[in-house]
Amino acid sequence: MIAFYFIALLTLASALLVVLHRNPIYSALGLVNTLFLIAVSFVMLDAELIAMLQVIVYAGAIVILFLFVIMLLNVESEVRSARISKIGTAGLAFVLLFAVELAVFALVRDPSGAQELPAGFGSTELLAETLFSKGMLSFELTSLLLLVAVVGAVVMARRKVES
Amino acid sequence: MDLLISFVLALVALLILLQLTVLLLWVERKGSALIQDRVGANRANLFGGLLPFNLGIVNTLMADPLKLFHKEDVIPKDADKFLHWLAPFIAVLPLFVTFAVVPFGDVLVIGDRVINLQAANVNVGLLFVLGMVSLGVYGVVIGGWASNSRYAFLGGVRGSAQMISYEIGMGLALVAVVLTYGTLDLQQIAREQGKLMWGVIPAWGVFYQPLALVLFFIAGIAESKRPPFDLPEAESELVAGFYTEYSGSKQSMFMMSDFIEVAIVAALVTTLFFGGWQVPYLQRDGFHFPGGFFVGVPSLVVTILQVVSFLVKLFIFCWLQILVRWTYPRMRYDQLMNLGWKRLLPIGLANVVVTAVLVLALEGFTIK
Amino acid sequence: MNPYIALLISFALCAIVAGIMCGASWLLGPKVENKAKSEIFETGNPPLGSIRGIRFPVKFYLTAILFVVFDIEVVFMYPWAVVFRRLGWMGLGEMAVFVAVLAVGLAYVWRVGALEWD
Amino acid sequence: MNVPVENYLVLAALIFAIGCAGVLTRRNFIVILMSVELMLNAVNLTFVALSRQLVSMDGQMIVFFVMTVAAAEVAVGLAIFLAIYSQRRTVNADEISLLRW
Repeated sequence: MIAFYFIALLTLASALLVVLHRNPIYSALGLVNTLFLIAVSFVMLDAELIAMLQVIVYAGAIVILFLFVIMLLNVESEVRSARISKIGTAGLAFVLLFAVELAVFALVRDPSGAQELPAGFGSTELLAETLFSKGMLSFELTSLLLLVAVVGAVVMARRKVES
Repeated sequence: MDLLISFVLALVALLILLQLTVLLLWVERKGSALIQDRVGANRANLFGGLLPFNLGIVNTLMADPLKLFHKEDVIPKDADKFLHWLAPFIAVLPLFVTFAVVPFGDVLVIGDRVINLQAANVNVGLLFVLGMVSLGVYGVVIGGWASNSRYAFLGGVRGSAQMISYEIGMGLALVAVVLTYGTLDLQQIAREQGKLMWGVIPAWGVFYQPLALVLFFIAGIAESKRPPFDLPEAESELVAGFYTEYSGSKQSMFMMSDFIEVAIVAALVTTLFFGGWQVPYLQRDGFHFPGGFFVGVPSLVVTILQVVSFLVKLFIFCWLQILVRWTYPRMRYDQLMNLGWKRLLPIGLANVVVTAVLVLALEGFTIK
Repeated sequence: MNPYIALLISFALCAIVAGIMCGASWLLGPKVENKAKSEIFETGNPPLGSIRGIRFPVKFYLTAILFVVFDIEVVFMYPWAVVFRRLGWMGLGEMAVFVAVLAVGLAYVWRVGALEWD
Repeated sequence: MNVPVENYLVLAALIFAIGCAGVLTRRNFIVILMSVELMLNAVNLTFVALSRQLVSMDGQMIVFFVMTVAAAEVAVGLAIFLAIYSQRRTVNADEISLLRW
């Protein structure tokens, strides 16, 4: 329980770093840290495979992509303007309300007794069998999504080369 | 008690790794001297060379780190101080931890307590290794960016693009290995290799997956940024690449991360393709030679033999990488990228598909 | 015992050792301020100044995109590889379709020359 | 180590709110995309937490797909951003108003 609060606090702190730091490189590092700590939470929730994939895919690939773009453009730190647009203010208020509501909802709800986990829950085998039976269609569609992403990204990025 | 045991195991894994890297530093110098017909490092000695024999190895092991640790830590004035500190730390930490999931022996039996000789018996160990290796890119990227130097920046960009390109080849080679053994647990994979093929040949991964071994070895060398793939730190072009602006112990961390990667590649090659800690024909109670000969060996001796076998194999593959380093000239960047994307990736994919079809076809006929 | 606790111990130990080793120079080494020393090293020429603002070719970004996509492909292969004996030919077929679609992507990228470096 | 599932849900809600706030207040396009990643991950966390609560692997399976979608989104999003940047020279999302009339 103490471990959970410790990790939760660290996660929130690094999430705040992402949003608050002016230098995008630090934001990216905060993001890596957040994702890594969420992976730790996954381990505590008996989802070891998902946790490792989280590290490989997010920390090892997606954030690297962010870092590449930051370095590719090599932009200066953003000059922070105090002005937040009206939509932004309204949105922020809404977000706060939403967070409070979710939190209250999650806490007030009767804690139904945690069910006994069957042996092997969260194991690679079980997950893979679910993924390749129930999730078959989504799995194939995923490949199409990735194909579209590759083609789209290459087309967009190469347009820059020619111009 | 359990905590104490896992602490000791973690310490042992870390010490194996550290000793090996420092030893490799010396072996690399002596090895290059051997290949280039020189004498090599022979100056560091105890008692001013009064002893009749050369203590060079011991002292090179001590002298190098001690010298580097006593150098001044220089941070360039325009550098981002925090990131400059973070980069060597983040380059080395995931690599240190990787060794925790590598099994260096079967089990140690003390009284009625059976200890698994592996710092952390994670059952998705192989993915853990991949994840940690992929985190290694951050050290390069951040180190290159934080120094605020052109050479470092170029080296960092080159290095990260190279590392991510070869990670895919590495991943595909490992998928084929997982297909063969059907598990991600490294200890389990090592145990599987204790079986025999046709009662004679040890069932090591190299006999099932020779192509995956080659792919993995190439990708591993490229991943560790050593020659012939050392473009990120090519001396003649980029001074020292992403760690140009580092000195003292922080620079030695980057140097060390190279050697740790060598050790990790060797450890994985050993574990996945050459039986890990397996000694041919040695079971837990003794040698079972083909033809029914049996030589009983006490359990403690078996464990020691296995650990020694692991270390010997580990060292052989480290040495092989050093040989490769001093044999091949550096590649051009386009050749490097071509090899990664146009050779390793398609061959790796084909290997996975062929393996899957073969396994299904053969096992379908023999077992069911 | 939970292996992840062992992993955590390992992590902590390694972090401490790595931290000490990184900080060794700062603790043990001399600290002599010197204007020339704190300049960046550009093979002896006066440094050209900050690198902020330097940009590099979009090629590297394309590589990173391709890496992300194919990394995901490899990641999907791991769970399949663990259970593919139980899934049998059906699972192989599923994976074959998946790989084939992505191979089209690879072929496209190859055709348009995004893999060419010069 | 039996942490009630509610705690994870609250944690996820907070991360989601932080990400949402980032999207609304930051100007830098790259940071906005990062905040979107935070939100997606918060959702992943709820999926995994509830998957354990309900003893069903479906939640974990969906996380797979969320990861893929996140990767595709980032790849295309950043490519679009690069194309815009080459013409507008800005990372400020407020100044990018191609679709606004």
